[in-house]
Amino acid sequence: MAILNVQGVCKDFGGLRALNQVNLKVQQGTVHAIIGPNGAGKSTLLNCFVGRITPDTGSVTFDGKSLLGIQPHEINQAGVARVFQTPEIFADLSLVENVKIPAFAKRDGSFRMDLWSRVGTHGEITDHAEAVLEDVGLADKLHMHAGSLSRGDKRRLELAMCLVQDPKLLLLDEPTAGMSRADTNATIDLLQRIGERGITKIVIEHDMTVVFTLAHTISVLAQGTVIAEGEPEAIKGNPKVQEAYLGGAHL
Amino acid sequence: MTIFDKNVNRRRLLQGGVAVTAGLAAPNFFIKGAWAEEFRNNPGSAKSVKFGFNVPQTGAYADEGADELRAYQLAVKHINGEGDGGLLKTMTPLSLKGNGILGKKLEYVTGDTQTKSDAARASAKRMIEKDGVIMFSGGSSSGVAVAVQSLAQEMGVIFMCGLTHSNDTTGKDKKRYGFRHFFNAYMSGAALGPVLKENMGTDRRAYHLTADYTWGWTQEESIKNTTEALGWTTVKAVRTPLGAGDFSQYITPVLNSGADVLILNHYGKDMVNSLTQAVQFGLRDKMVNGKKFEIIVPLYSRLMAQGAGENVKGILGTTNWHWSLRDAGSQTFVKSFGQEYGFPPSQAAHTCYVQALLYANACEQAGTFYPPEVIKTLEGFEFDGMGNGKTLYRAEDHQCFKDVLVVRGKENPTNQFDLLEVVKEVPRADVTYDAKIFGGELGPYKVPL
Amino acid sequence: MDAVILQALNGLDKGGAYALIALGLTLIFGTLGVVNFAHGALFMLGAFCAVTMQKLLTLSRQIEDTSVTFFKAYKEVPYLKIWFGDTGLLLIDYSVPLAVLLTIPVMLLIGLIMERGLIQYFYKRSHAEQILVTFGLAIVVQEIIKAVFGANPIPTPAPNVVAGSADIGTWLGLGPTLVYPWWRLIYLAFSAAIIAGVFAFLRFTTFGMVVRAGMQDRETVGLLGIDVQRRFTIVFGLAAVVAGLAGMMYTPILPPDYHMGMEFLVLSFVVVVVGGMGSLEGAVLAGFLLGILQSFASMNEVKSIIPGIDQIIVYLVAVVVLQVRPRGLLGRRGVMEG
Amino acid sequence: MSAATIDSPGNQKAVAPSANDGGSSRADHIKFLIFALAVLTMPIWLSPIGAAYPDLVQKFAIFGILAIGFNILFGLTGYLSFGHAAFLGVGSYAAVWSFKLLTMNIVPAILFGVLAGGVFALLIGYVSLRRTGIYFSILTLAFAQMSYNLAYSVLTPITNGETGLQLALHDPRILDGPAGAGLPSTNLFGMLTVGYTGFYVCAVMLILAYYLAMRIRRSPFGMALRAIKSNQNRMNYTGFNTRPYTLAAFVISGMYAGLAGSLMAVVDPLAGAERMQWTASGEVVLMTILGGSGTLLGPVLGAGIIKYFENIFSAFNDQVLGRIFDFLPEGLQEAAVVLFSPFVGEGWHLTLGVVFMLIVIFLPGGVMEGVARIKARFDRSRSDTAR
Repeated sequence: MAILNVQGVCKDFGGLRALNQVNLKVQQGTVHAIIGPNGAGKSTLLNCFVGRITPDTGSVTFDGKSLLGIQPHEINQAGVARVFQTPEIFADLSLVENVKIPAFAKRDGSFRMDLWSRVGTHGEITDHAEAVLEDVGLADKLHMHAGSLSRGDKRRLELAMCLVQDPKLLLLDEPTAGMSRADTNATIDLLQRIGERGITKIVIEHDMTVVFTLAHTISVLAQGTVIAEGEPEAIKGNPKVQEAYLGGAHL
Repeated sequence: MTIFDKNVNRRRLLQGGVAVTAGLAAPNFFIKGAWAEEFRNNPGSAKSVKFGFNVPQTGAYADEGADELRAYQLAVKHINGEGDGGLLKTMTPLSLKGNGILGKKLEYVTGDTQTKSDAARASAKRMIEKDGVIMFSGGSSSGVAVAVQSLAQEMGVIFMCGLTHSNDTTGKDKKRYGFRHFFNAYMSGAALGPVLKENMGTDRRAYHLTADYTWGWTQEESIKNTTEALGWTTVKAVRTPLGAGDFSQYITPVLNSGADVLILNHYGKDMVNSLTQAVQFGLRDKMVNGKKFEIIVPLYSRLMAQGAGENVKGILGTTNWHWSLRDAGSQTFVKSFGQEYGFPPSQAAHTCYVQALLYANACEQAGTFYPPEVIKTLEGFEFDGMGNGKTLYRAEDHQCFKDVLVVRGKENPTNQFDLLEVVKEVPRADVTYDAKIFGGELGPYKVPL
Repeated sequence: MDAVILQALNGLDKGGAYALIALGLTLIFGTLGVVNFAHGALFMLGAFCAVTMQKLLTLSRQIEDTSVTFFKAYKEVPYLKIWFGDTGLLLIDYSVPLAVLLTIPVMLLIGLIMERGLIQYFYKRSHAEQILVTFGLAIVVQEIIKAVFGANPIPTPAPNVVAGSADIGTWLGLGPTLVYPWWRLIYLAFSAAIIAGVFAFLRFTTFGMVVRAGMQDRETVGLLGIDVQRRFTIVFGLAAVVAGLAGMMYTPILPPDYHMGMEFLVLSFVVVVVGGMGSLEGAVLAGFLLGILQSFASMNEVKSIIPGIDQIIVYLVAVVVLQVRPRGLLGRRGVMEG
Repeated sequence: MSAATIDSPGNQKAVAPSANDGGSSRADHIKFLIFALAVLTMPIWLSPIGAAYPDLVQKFAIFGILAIGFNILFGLTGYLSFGHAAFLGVGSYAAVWSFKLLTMNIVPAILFGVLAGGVFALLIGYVSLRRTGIYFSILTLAFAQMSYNLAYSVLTPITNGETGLQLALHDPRILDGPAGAGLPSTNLFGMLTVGYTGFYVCAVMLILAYYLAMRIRRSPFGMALRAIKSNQNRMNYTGFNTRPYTLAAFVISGMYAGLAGSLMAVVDPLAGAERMQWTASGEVVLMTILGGSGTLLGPVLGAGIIKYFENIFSAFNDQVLGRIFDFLPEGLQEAAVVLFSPFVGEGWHLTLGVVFMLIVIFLPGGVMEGVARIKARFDRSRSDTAR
């Protein structure tokens, strides 16, 4: 069953066509990678899923509901979480607070005026947040300033912030960009481990090792259009992909 | 029906508060016996009494405030018998002996009104609550005077107004504990009337630019009443925002309005700017309706004359007092002030000096600092020898009635202080009015502590 | 008709002053990324350059006025008159325009000192902290001026030649009823010239090109091996000169006092924001727009419909513009929104 | 895991001071008690520096409340309002009108003041919060300036313009019945609230205001506000609708200002338009930054320092200076007076500006950062000697 269904999405930026009739179906419980050369429209497409950009035409339905024209926070409340290309975290807060905040959003909805209870008294939130931080390997840094983390740790923290919400769909925008080999491997491990929870994931990635290790399905985007889609092995051998992607070089 | 019991003894409550602190109070921060007697800040057997001088030290009127403070310091000297004695030599009737007040040495504290009601009241409260002043005085705007005057009534400490020109101060907002020596907008109008008739005739068309707040409105009203009584027409009265800076957008409509007189109901910086700009627009050299266009500034001050420079030349207005007056009182005051500071006093300095002296003299005459007695002594007090001729502190509204000066910006000044020339000293009788016309109530003599 | 033309001129005149201050503010903000709340103080310092020039030229031999005995009163005869006669008096008469000689070097120096001595340490600090430290500086500067020159406005008239009014009605063929003061026309021309000068400088000189590129993308320009920093320091100096000249030329219209900078500061910030943070064209456009609207809102015909509109027009326009155009008239996304 | 674990002191050490996520309930309450005690005893411990007279301690408490409220918006949520004084003014007007029309009892006056501040903030906040950063600041400034300009001029029938709204003998006061001679005094069910009693009313309100701010800070709501300050974009993608949060913070902060405004009227039944001017708003910003924005206590300290300057430093004249430097030999005494006089009396603005610059340059965290640094140094030297 497709949890995310993208039909005929187009988007122009001042006469420049960024997305052209994109169709995409993401199956429940799978890892779906979107690859393509720079400027192919990958991030624009992702932005259409979270309400940052509204497509000019086409439809995006998630879990049977349209995602178009609704606010980012409503999309999140519907079960879509996102990891950004450059980690977006609450730099002035501690790690555990960073994770508690999405946990509160999940539990209390998009607005609740609870200005009397102490954060610390919400035991289940605290437990959950700490457990997730442990999962991503940040258990020893619970009370550190998030802003002082390394880039890799920030990414892990952001992942924890998404995981704590137990989303139905997780969007990962280049989760290993700028990471060392060792960090990349650790991230792959982590993503594989959380894969066991059955969260559907969309991954945008340049690192083909990551893509071919994780993905069940791959869509290739070039010049705003999906030029190929299929299982990793099929994509690897697709000459159209090689042509578009690397100018004919072998993957 | 009264829901709340008003008969709670306020004094006892206050004493309770003081008791907490009095034990720890450092010297001169608390007059300990302050509330022990029957009126606030009773000096009792202390060797000295304190006045509070509350003047603008920051903001647009800081220079005027500085001049007021100089006058007060001089007054303190003279009351204490130091210096040349100043107006103690010319004032009649005089009770002061040049040994302080009722044998107590006079001291003073200062404060900054910032020309804001809140700041002025805060500063006055500090003087009353912390420094224990027996009287306070000063200020350079009517808003402040009215706000502070009502505080004086609440606290039961006499306030001698500084520079305030609004009719309200001794009209609808008059207070038993507030006294004004300075003249007001009504008197400006009454004094200007005959001079305007003489100089400009009875067939004139006037255009008012008025600062858009209470003082501006009362002055506009008073001048309008006077000029319309002369037979003038009022073409238009336009309100301008306080501190507009550039008044050009208000001045250009005057040019072709058919008016031949512009009346600027502005004060301070607004006055300097609007006059400068009006002259720049050629209004002073214009001919309209076959007559020379005239500008009138109903209230003049040295501050304004200096700020507007050449532009005041030939422009009519009124002042409370001017240093070039030749009577003995004025001469004596100019002499002591000039010798002390090296330049002549402004009208603000004069009124403040006189106010300090009048209060001190009333205490001496009453033989007590007890405010109701001092107030009764000042009410209806008639004196002379302090400039402006014979002067009456009218009992009904605490307004001084005395000669008012109509002045003109001097065409050929002989020295750097010679900015205004006196055109006419309008006698007291011509500017006196019925106290009832402005309404208001003075309130009680005795104020619960 | 006359009334409309006159009000338009009034508005352009006021707008010129707003635009000049806003232009400098935007230059500083665009290049250095600093919000300079002391910019009003620079305007005021420029005005006091004119005052200083006047005081220097009128340094006088003081002849005691013996008719006054209680204090020392003088008849002041300027040395320039003693030395050069009428030529000297002419020099004094021209003290405001002559003050250019003082204003440009002094303001440039003040600008450079300010940037090197204080502002450069605030590039990396938050905008709130930049606002606060420059605000503190503005208070200190104006209090120093108050201590030296007093709180009272100081008259600084324009030269006699241009003291009168120009007969623009005749020029335009509208009859002799339409006159406008020369000095205000000069101010208008002057502000237009300075604005044009600044734009030409940025467009046609290499220095200006580098600065403009730096305003777009500072890091890339830095990578080209160009010392952007030094140029930006000079830009700060230039912005100070522009503000100073605006203040100096304004003195015959508004006798300067120590507080005038603060009064212009709030308005010029409204102008900058309405124009759009970081947009030079926006600053100029909004300056003139607000000036003109302010003039027309003061017309009796308008005031009789909406009482008090002239009191609030500038702020009302700001609110409306920001509702319709979230980043001001010509602002860019993401600038000063955090 | 329970809250106690997070709040254990061992964990706290790892946190930089501003990332103060925990703060145990007990530690908070001890601090609160100390604060309450210090506030209530102000008339005693402030008297050696001459600041214990009723009007000034009242002002300390009132502006403390204002600054605490402002800090909820600025320190917690990160929105810099340049128009906060408008709510103070509105609160004052509402309270004085309550005194004029209803009763001299302060309870309705305070309620109306808070309500007026809140409603006004809701209106202005709804429009202004559609923008962020400096665009927000200018919108708040514009609204406040409009309020001030109108209150000073065309709204004079409501505000009494320049002179300020005052009590009059013939006010209806429908709940009080006819007045006796002279103006009635504000009271709390018969107990007059002037002088030190007035101060204790303000002090109790300050303590309550502080307590509420403390609760807000530690609550999920407060954490959300801090998160909005830190990264509003992330907040949106985390499932929070930030608009109601910022608006709630704005309204709460406006209600604090309304409370402060009504208390100004309680201790001194007068409301002037200058209270709404942008310089008054600027003063609140200065107070908060001076003391330390984002901290609980800082804004209160900042308010105290500025009010002390305004009232005490401005009153120093050469006479007073001479007395202070009495201990010096004659020549030196005069030199000291000459040296210091530009900075006091009419020069108190200069001192304020200089102090302010120094604080922003060297202690961006305000006085509270200074205290923290001294404490850190002290702790270090203590542990050094222990070794």
